Order: sequence, then structure tokens, then C-alpha cells
Amino acid sequence: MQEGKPLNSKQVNRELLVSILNSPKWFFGALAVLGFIVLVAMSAAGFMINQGFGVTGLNRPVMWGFFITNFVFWIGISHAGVMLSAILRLSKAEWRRPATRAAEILTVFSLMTAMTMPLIHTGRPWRTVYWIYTLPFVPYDYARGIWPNIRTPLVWDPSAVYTYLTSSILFVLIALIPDFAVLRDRTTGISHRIYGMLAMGWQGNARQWKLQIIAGVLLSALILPVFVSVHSIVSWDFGMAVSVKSWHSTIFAPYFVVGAVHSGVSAVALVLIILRYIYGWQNYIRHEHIDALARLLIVVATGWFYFFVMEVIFGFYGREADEIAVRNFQFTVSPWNIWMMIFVGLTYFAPVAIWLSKSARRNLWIMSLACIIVNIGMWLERFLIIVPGLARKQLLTFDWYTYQPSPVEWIIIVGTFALVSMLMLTIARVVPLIPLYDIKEGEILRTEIKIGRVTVPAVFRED
Amino acid sequence: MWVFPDVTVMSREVAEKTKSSPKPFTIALVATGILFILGIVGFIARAADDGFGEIGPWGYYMAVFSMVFMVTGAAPLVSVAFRFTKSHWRRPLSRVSELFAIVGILNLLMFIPLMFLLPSIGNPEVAVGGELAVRRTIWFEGPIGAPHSWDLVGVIGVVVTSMFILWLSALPDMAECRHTATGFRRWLYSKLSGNWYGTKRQWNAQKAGLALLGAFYFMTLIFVQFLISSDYAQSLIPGWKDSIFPVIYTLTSLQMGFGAILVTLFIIRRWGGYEGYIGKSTFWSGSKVLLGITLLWVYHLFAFFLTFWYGRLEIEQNVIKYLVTDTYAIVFLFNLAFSFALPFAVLIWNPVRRSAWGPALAGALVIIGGIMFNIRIFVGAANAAPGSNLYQGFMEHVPAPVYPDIWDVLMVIGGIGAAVFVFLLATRLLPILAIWEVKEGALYQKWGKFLRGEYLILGKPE
Amino acid sequence: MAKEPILGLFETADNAADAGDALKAAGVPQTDYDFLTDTPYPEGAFGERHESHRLYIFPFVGALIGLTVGIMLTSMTQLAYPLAQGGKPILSLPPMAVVTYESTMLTAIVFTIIGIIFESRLPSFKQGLYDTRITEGYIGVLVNVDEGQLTQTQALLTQAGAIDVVRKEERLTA
Amino acid sequence: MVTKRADHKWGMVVDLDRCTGCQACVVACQAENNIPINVKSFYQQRRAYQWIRIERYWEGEFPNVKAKFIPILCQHCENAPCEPVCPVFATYHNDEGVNVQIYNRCIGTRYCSVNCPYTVRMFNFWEPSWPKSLRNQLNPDVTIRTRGIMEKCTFCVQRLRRGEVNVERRGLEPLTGERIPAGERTMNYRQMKEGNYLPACVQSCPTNALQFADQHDDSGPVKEYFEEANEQIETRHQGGHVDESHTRVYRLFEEIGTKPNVVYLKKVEPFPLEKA
Repeated sequence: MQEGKPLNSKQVNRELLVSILNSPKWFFGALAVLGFIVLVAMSAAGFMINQGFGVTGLNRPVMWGFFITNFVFWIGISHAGVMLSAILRLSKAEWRRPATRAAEILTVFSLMTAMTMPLIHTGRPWRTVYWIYTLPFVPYDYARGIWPNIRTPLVWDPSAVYTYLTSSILFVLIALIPDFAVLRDRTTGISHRIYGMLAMGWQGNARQWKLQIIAGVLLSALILPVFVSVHSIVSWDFGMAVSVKSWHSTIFAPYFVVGAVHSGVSAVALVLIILRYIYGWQNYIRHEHIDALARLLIVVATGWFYFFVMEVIFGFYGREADEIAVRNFQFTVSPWNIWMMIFVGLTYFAPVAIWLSKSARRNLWIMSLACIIVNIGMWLERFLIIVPGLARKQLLTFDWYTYQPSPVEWIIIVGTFALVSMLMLTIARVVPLIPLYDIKEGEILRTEIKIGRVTVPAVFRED
Repeated sequence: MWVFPDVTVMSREVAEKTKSSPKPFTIALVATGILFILGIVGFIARAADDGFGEIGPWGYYMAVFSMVFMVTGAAPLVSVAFRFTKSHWRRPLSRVSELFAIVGILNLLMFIPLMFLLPSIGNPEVAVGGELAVRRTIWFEGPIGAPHSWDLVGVIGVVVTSMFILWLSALPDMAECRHTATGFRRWLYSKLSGNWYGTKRQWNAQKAGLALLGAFYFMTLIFVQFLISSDYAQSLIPGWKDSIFPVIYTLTSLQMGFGAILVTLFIIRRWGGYEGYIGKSTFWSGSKVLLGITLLWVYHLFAFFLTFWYGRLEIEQNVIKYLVTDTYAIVFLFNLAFSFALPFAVLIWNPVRRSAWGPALAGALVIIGGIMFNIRIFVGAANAAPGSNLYQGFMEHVPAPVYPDIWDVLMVIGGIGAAVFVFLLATRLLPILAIWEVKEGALYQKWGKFLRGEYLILGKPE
Repeated sequence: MAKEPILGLFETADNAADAGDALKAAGVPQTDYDFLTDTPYPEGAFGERHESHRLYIFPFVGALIGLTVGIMLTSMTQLAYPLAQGGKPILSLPPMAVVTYESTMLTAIVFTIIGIIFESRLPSFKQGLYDTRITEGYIGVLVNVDEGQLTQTQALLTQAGAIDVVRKEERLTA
Repeated sequence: MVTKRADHKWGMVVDLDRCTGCQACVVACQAENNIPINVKSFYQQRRAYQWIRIERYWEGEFPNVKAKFIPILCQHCENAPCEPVCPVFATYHNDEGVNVQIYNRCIGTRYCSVNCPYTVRMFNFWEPSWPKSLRNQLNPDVTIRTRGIMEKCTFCVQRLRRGEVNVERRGLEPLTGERIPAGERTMNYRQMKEGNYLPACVQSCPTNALQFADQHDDSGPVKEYFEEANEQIETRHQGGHVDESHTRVYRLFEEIGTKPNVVYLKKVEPFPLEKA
């Protein structure tokens, strides 16, 4: 299972802290470009809020468009983190080691980005304070006794997203303490102080390590249910809408969760490949890791496909005219039918065909291509669920219409992608995206078993 | 600290145990045999009372068929799945799980009457507005012979595939035992194990075959469970459109299969004298999986309930009233308690999970819960819309519950007894421990010193 | 008399483990020496003392608190604001279940984090002896001994293979 | 908190047999409720504000083709899908059977509109504006909505309140303006009989295709229609069968179970199209 030559701590520190201790030349240039895109997107959003929603492509039947699609997409990406770090931690998979932290941090940032979407998509964002303060603990406005309406999925959403965001941030910080200690010992001046603060005087004695390890497992077990609930609740935004026939389907919760894992894990694989490329971490993010991710993705994708087929079959099963109308719109009306074909091809058939061949799994270029098309496909999936359902709501054919996104919406969507990349790049400058101690642990635990003439790679396990 | 068995002793012992039939075993065999006969009696009586015209009276029979189908279908999947992930802890349980495939034959026999019971898609008698009344099925207008014959084909496919998996994985063991065995077993083993000499080539072929068959079996099973759950449950309640139901059905089936395996493991470990060969780690990891499935089960159930509760459509209200809150409320409560609440309360504790009895107890609970699930769904489905009501748009009013009469009781206990009976016979037929897999495991696991502590060394072949 | 910390730095884990044995042989109680590493070695790798903790209580307490708070919040806000909506009951249970679940998990996780920090005795900024080489892969053996025994402890560590032994006053001067 | 009012349950009856699709109701609604002028681009973008709209459907093939009109307004459902999905309680069901919208609270998530099967909820995509000449036309009783919030038919609640005030305080018939005898000037709004309070659309309908009253008010035909509609639901619940050919009364999208407070009367076909 394990490949690559053994490494000692000095080397691990030197090579993995390269992203922090000395930043490459292109760094600030890339940051500036991304920042500019984000600025443009922000000004576009400001323009939209100032002018009103007329500047978007939304209209009366189709009241939700690109923004909600993007919201669901980024929430989906955010499911990679816990999926990988938690499930792989619990199943003690050796190849998780380099992947966990990048995944968790991607979770945090994509969640933050996702949360901006519903806010700017409201008609009066300056009033959303009345809505987004619906944390489990902070219902707004005790004084006037005006409470949030907990009957709506739009209140379940913030509570779930906040829970997920809070717990993943804390999870990341706890797992970072030992690496902060490493940085504390490597830096000087103000950054030394800050890292010292964050490391909280970590010494690395037996007790601290023991609890660190337990924390990893325990927190994973606790966050997993949250991670499932978050995307289920996002899906219930649609599932609860009884008037939109194609949304009101019981399978939506697991269907969305599996789809989220599908897109999220591919996104993590992509991030890992990019990190390996820009920081030269060939010794840490090895082909075997990407390979394992791809094999995991085959299973996830097939599960997703099962749910997709269920959803479509039972869409037709009802034989209700309004639902058939939506399905017709999706599958026969151009250009939607073309988008539909592209989406199914990109999300399932093309990538799985790629992942089935070992040589392709081991080729980073093909892998990154596969991961990108999966995410394009998943973005389309959300779009093709949301818009046709609204465009063919109910049977008052007089009101049927379609949806044409406006430039403003396009700019903002692009901006979110730039924002996430910018945040990832920035954080790579501040914390190590590959957990140092996890790698070192893997190094000391690796051993091998001799069976006859062959030596099989093996690991020490505490139980 | 669990020591790995001495392989030579193991193969001899296991062969011995397979031949011998101790007293408690014989008693169990006789008891379940009597239950089997009772079940047949109940079946005949039911047929004499109501014939095969209406599906209504056969609700409990559908339920018991589905129970057996769930267990026998899902159990082999366990060994298949964890052979894919190369987990060492599955080695002791793989043969137990595959032996359930033999019970599948009984399952097939039980399905044949059901095939005739299922109402046809279109009904010429009840014509609404001059045109043929058609009920909702996943077959729509349906290919020739749908749904009956296609369901039968599916069930046959599942049983046959699982039998092949069993044969392929038992091949080396039969080859090993064919010399020591005597009489019928000797004949059987030498016939089945053919020319297996354990050459490298044969081993590779066997491994590849198991992998391929496993993947195929996985898809077949999921698909057939989708067919059964929609044809025999969902489409019998007019207007019940619930896309998550096949998933819930599959999860319940996985739960039951896993539970049955854990219970069997516990029994053979405790009283069958296999203690030396079945480590605690099997139970520990198995319990984690069971806990995961249990949580998934309740999650899917809640997704179904919440969507219908929020939807407020009339049919949705009726379905909830019928299956959850009013008509079969008691059965539903038992189902929830035994499929989720109690096993969860048992499995959440780490020491319990590390024990052998904890997972087994949870497994038993889960099986009871699954029985409740089947009664709730299938008895409900069979009696939801009698006669021509089946071809209405949707179930417009909530029917009353149907309580079992004596024949139903006989059929239920008889069906379960029969399954156990067949399984007991199967254990005499083949070694219940996968000798070659445990041997292989002993190659890749050993205890080793690291500095001052001693730890388990796990090797992953690749 | 007061205990003095002394820190021996070892290049290999074996030497550190030897030092541990030597200390045990010299009769130093196990509570008085500890192994500082940059890597989570498996428990008992150095034959060090078994650390007991009560971490598992925290999530349960947190979950209970979150559960009660969630139920109270959701039910009371609904009852305090009895507006009929879409024919739903004023006290709708399924939505309550969702929000309550989230609050339960949130508190459980927050309490777990608190528990981890508390149980691993952090933050401890006034740390004893420490050496930055530990995060370079060296293994530190931190011993608390009476001032009288400092020297022979130092000797013991060095002959166990310590490449360097740090003592407080040196650290102060340095 | 909602103050308990008299147990009114307002309802509207739309007689499709009388509707000529003249759009008078639309214009009246526009004028009464301060709805911005629908310019051409609004229609092209499908963003026209029409609290009540006339939907036109063609029946049959050319040459023998018929235009059918159906006025669609907020159905004020008892089980309104739009209500429970609002995170800020901006819409709820008041105890007079009216589905009310609170402009101040609305933050414009547009979930209610998404979840409305009749697509009668309007979103203010632009800041509303009127030409100078129309400044004095605006109705002082009705709020002018800002951009970014939802709005919809209110059954002209301002007229309802005005009528109540007239009845109980001044003792005047809201429409005719005659005095009500002192004995009947009670504080329980019982004077709000059919006819003495009308929404703008009903008042302006030239063919009386729209009728409006309290559903318990037996002084007019409205009550009977609602009773008939409820009977149908009851018989369905009992598992009985409703003969569609013998009744004209129906509710829009009955099967969604929204229980609208607006019932429609089917069109009677004197000269049905011959099957070509």
C-alpha cells in the first residue's frame, strides 16, 4: 500500500513548511489576480443590491437561479473535508495522512463562500440579520419577542451550516496545535509570538499526544452526523417545496449528500494535485494517494448514480401531468436536454471510465481533468434540478417560462471560485496544508512483513 | 491479547466439527424442523381458506418471504464487501455469511406462490371512462410478463449468483477436506472441488472470480430489492410515490443480514467451540458497521417522514396515517425501537462494542426490528386497496389494520423456523469457518515489538 | 526539597527508551519523567506511565445541555408566537427535531473541544524545560529530580546516549 | 400577537361562465393597490405586477378555436404552502381566512413564491416608480412597497378595515352610505354583509363574474358554493365518488390539498366544439 522512501523529521519540516517560511515569486502575483476578480464580483453584487434584482435573469416562475445553484454547489464541496478526514480516520486508512487537513480547510472556506450566496440573493440583504441570526442559540431580537420561524427549511439551514462551520473550524484548530508548535520553534519575532499563542504551549509529552489522537477519532465520529445533516437540510429546502413537483421527492436528502461527497472528494483530489505541483510535495502526495482517492470515488459515483436513477424513475412513476411536464423539459426540450446529457456524462460515465484504468488513476493530468469534469457535472446537476422544476411548476401553462442568467450573475459565480482559491492560497501561507505530525507518525509506524521471498508493506496498530 | 490459531490444528478441528453433530445441535434441528412443518400446515390452510385469487390474505406470507429474502440476500454481501476493502477482521465471518446463500433456495420456493398473487398491471374489468384501468408500477405499461416473471427472474438471479459465490469461496476448503471426509461429504467435496490443487494460477482465478461475482452480485441484489420493494409494497398502495423506499428496504435488509451474521458468529463462538478462531476484533469492527447502518436507517426513515409530513398532500397524509401514525402505529413503534433505539443504545458504548455479546445482542434486536418492518409494510400494502380500488388514482381513505389469524402466525414462525433449519443443515454440509481465509489472515497479521511496547502488525497485500 | 527539571535530548527513540529504563531502574517515580516527541508514538512505546483521562464525559454532558436548550428554544419560540401557517400545528414537532438535533451536536462538539484542551493541560504557557530541537525529531526526556540528584541524573542521561542535556540555569543564561 | 377578531372567513367565487376576459379587474387592482405601471419590458421579462391576472387558453384547432379566460389571484389557501417556509414570519394566515403579507418583515428570500402553486406572489424586482401625473392617484390606504420584497393579493384588506370602521364607528353603509339603524350598530363586525364590502376587482367586474363575501354569510349565493365545495371534499374523504358532470364548483389544484378560499365555477358549453 505504501510507496516512496522513508523520511526523517528534519526533512519533513523543511519540505512541508516551504509554503510558509519562504513564499515563491508567483505567490503575490496570483493573489493579486484572484483578489482583483473577487473585487469585481463584489462590485457586481453591490450594483445588483443597489439596482434591485431586475439586473439578474430571474423572473416570476423562476425565482431561484444561479445563486442558489452555486450555494448548493459550494455546500457540496464543503462535504469533502469531513468525508475524508472523518471516515478515513475512523477506518484507520493509512493513505488519509496527507489528505486530511487540506480537505478540512477546503471545507471551511467553501462553507464560508456558500453562506454568502443566500445572503446576497435575498431582496433586502441589509435586513437578513433577522434571518441569519437563527443559530440554535441566538434567535434574534429577544427584546421585541420576534422569533425566527423554525418551521421553514431556511431556518434549519443556517443552524446546520453554522454548526458545521463552527465544528470544522474547531476541528482544524485542534489538529493544528502540534504543527503550530513546530512553526513556533521555526519562526522569530511577531509570527513566533502568534504561533506560540496558537500552540498554547504545546510540549509534545505523552499525555498531550494521546489526547490529540483520541480527539481526532472522537471529533470525527461527532462531526460525521453533522455533515450528513447539513446537506440533507439543504436538500430539504427543495424537498419541502410541495408545489414544485420534481423537488418534492423523499430521496433528495441522501441523493444530495452522496452527490456532495462525489464532487467534494474530487475537489480535494484536485487540490492535492495542485499542491503537489506548486510546492513540489512529491514525497508526500504520492500517486498511491490519488489512486486510492480515485478508487473511493468509483464507489461514491456509483452510489450517486443509483440515487439519481431512483429519483428519475420515481419522477416518472407518479405519472402526474405536472411532473411529466418537468421531466419533458429536462430530457427533451433543447438546450436543457443537451445540458442533461452533458451532466450525466461528465458526472458519472466519463470519470468512472477513466478511474477504472489503473494507468489513468496514476496519471495526474488525467486525474485532475476527471476531477474538474466531475465538478462541472455536479454544478450542472444542481442547476438542472432547480431551474426546470421552477420553469415548469404546476399546470398553469400560461406562467411557464425559462431562465437566462445575466452577466451580473455570471460575474458573481466566477467571483466565488476566485474567492475560494484566494483563501486557500492565503491559508497555505499561514498553516501547513499537510499535517506534519500525521506524516511523521506514518513514517515511524511503517514496517513490513516477510512472507517467503516477498516483503509485504505493513503498519503497526495499537489494537 | 488474541493469539492467531495454529493453522494445521485448525483445519483438522474444523473438519471434525463439520462432521460431528452434538446433542444441542440435533435438538435445534428437530425443533426448527417441527416449525417448518407447522409453517407448511399454515400455508396449506391459508390456501384452502382463501385460495390464490386475492393478495390481501397473504400479507403475512409476503412479510415472511421478505424477511427471509432480506437476510439471505444481504448476508453474502457482507463478505463480498469486506473482501473488496481487504479488511482482515472479516475473515472469520465470510463463510458464515456466504452459507446463507443456501437458505436462498428456500426463499426461491417461497416466492413462487407470490408470483401468482401479484395483481396484473392493467385490469380490464375495472375500466374507468371506457379505457383500461392501469395501476402505477415501475414497469409502466410493462414488457411481456411484467411484473411477475421478471421478478422471478431477478430472485433466481440473486440466488444463483450467491450460490456461485459460496461455491467459489468454499472451493479450497472442500479440496482440503475431501480426503479426510467420508461418505456423502467425501463424494460432494470431490465432485464440487473438482481438480483444485491450489496452484498459483487457480488461486488468482479464484480471487478474480470472487471479485467479479461480488461486483455483479452487489448490483443484482440492489436492483432486485428495488423490484421487490416497489412491486410488492409501493405499487400496491395506490398513489404512494416514495422514491426513498427502495433505499430504506435495502438498508433494513443489510441490517438484518449483518445482525444474523453476528448472532450466528456469537453462537458458534460460544457454544460451537470456535472461540480460538473468531477474534474479538471481528465483533468490534462488525459492530461499528452495524452502528453505521442503523444510523443510516433512521436517517432515511426521517427523510421519508419529514417530506411527507411537510408536503401535506392528501395521499401523503393518508400514507403516513396508514403506515406510521394510525393504523400500524404499534408495529411502527416496535420497528423504530428494535431497528434503531435499542441497538443504538447498546452499540454506542465502546466496551460493549469490544465485547462479543454486545454486537450479537444488537444483531438480535435488529432482526426483530426487521420483522416488524416487513409486517408493517407488506401486510399494509396487501390490504391497502382491495379489489378494484387498487386501480384508483390514490388511496382516498385510510383502511383498518389487519391482525394475524392462527394460520398467519404459523406461517410467520414456520418461515423463520424453516430458514434456521436449512441453515443448520448447511453448516453440516460445509465448514462454517473459511479455513483458507483465516490461514491467509494469519500470514498478514502478527504481533511485533516496537521499542518497549508490543503491537499488532497489519500487512496489506498489494 | 524542591524538584528541578532536567531535559535530555536523544537522537533515536531507542536511546530515549533506554533512558526511560535506566530512570526506572534508578528508582525515579514514573510521574517524574516524561517523553517529549514531535510524533505521536504508540502508547507505551517508551514504557512510559499510562495516562488516564475523562474525555468521554464531555460530549455526553454537552449533548444533554444542547438537547434541553434546543427543545426549550424551539418549542417556546413556537408557543410564544402562535401564528397559523399552512395548516401546520402551532407546535410542529418534526421541524423541532431538526433544529434540536443541530443544537445537540453543536454543544456536544464544543464541549469535546473544551474537554480536549482541558484534559491535555493546555494552555500552559509557563512551560518547564523545552528545546526547539524536539520538533526536529529529537526526543526529549524531561525529568524532575531533587536538586541534589541533578548531576547523577545528567550523567545517567548522557550514558543512555543523550546528545545534549539542558538544565534550567543554562537556559536562563542562554 | 394577533388580536382575536370576529370569526369572519372571507371567500371569493369566480364564475368562469361569466368571465369575458375584459381585464377590468386587473386595472382596478392596479389602481387600488398602488401597483407600479407595467411597462412593456416588464411583460417581456415576465416580471409584470398583476395581483390578479387573466390567463388565456386556446381550445381547439384553427379554424374552430375558442379563447378561454380564467382569472387567477391569490387563493388564500387554508394550507398555504407559501406560509410555513418564510424564515421571518413575513406571511401567515390570519383568523379571517386571509393569507396576509407583512412588507416590513419580508427580506425577499422568494421561497414563498417558489412554493406557491399558483405563482401569484409578485417580487419587486425594481424600485417602483410612477409618472408625476399619477402621484395623486396613489391610494393613501395602501403601503408603497420598496424593491426586494414580495407582495400579493390581500383581498383588499384596506377596504375591509375601512368598511369595518364605517360600520362600527360612523354607522354608514360603506358603499351606499346610508345610515345603519342605531340598534344594529354593534362592535362585532356582523354588519359586514355581502355587498357592503367589496375588493376592487369584484366591484369593477362588469359581468359579476367575481363574487365576494363571508363564507358563513347566508345573505348571498357565496355560502352555497363553498358548502358544495366542502361537501365534495368530505365525500372524497369518505371514499365516495364525486360526479364531476353534475357540479360546476371546483377548487384550483384540489389534489395539492391547499384548501383555497377561492372557488371556481366551471364554464358551461352551450355550443361545444365538434371534434374535428
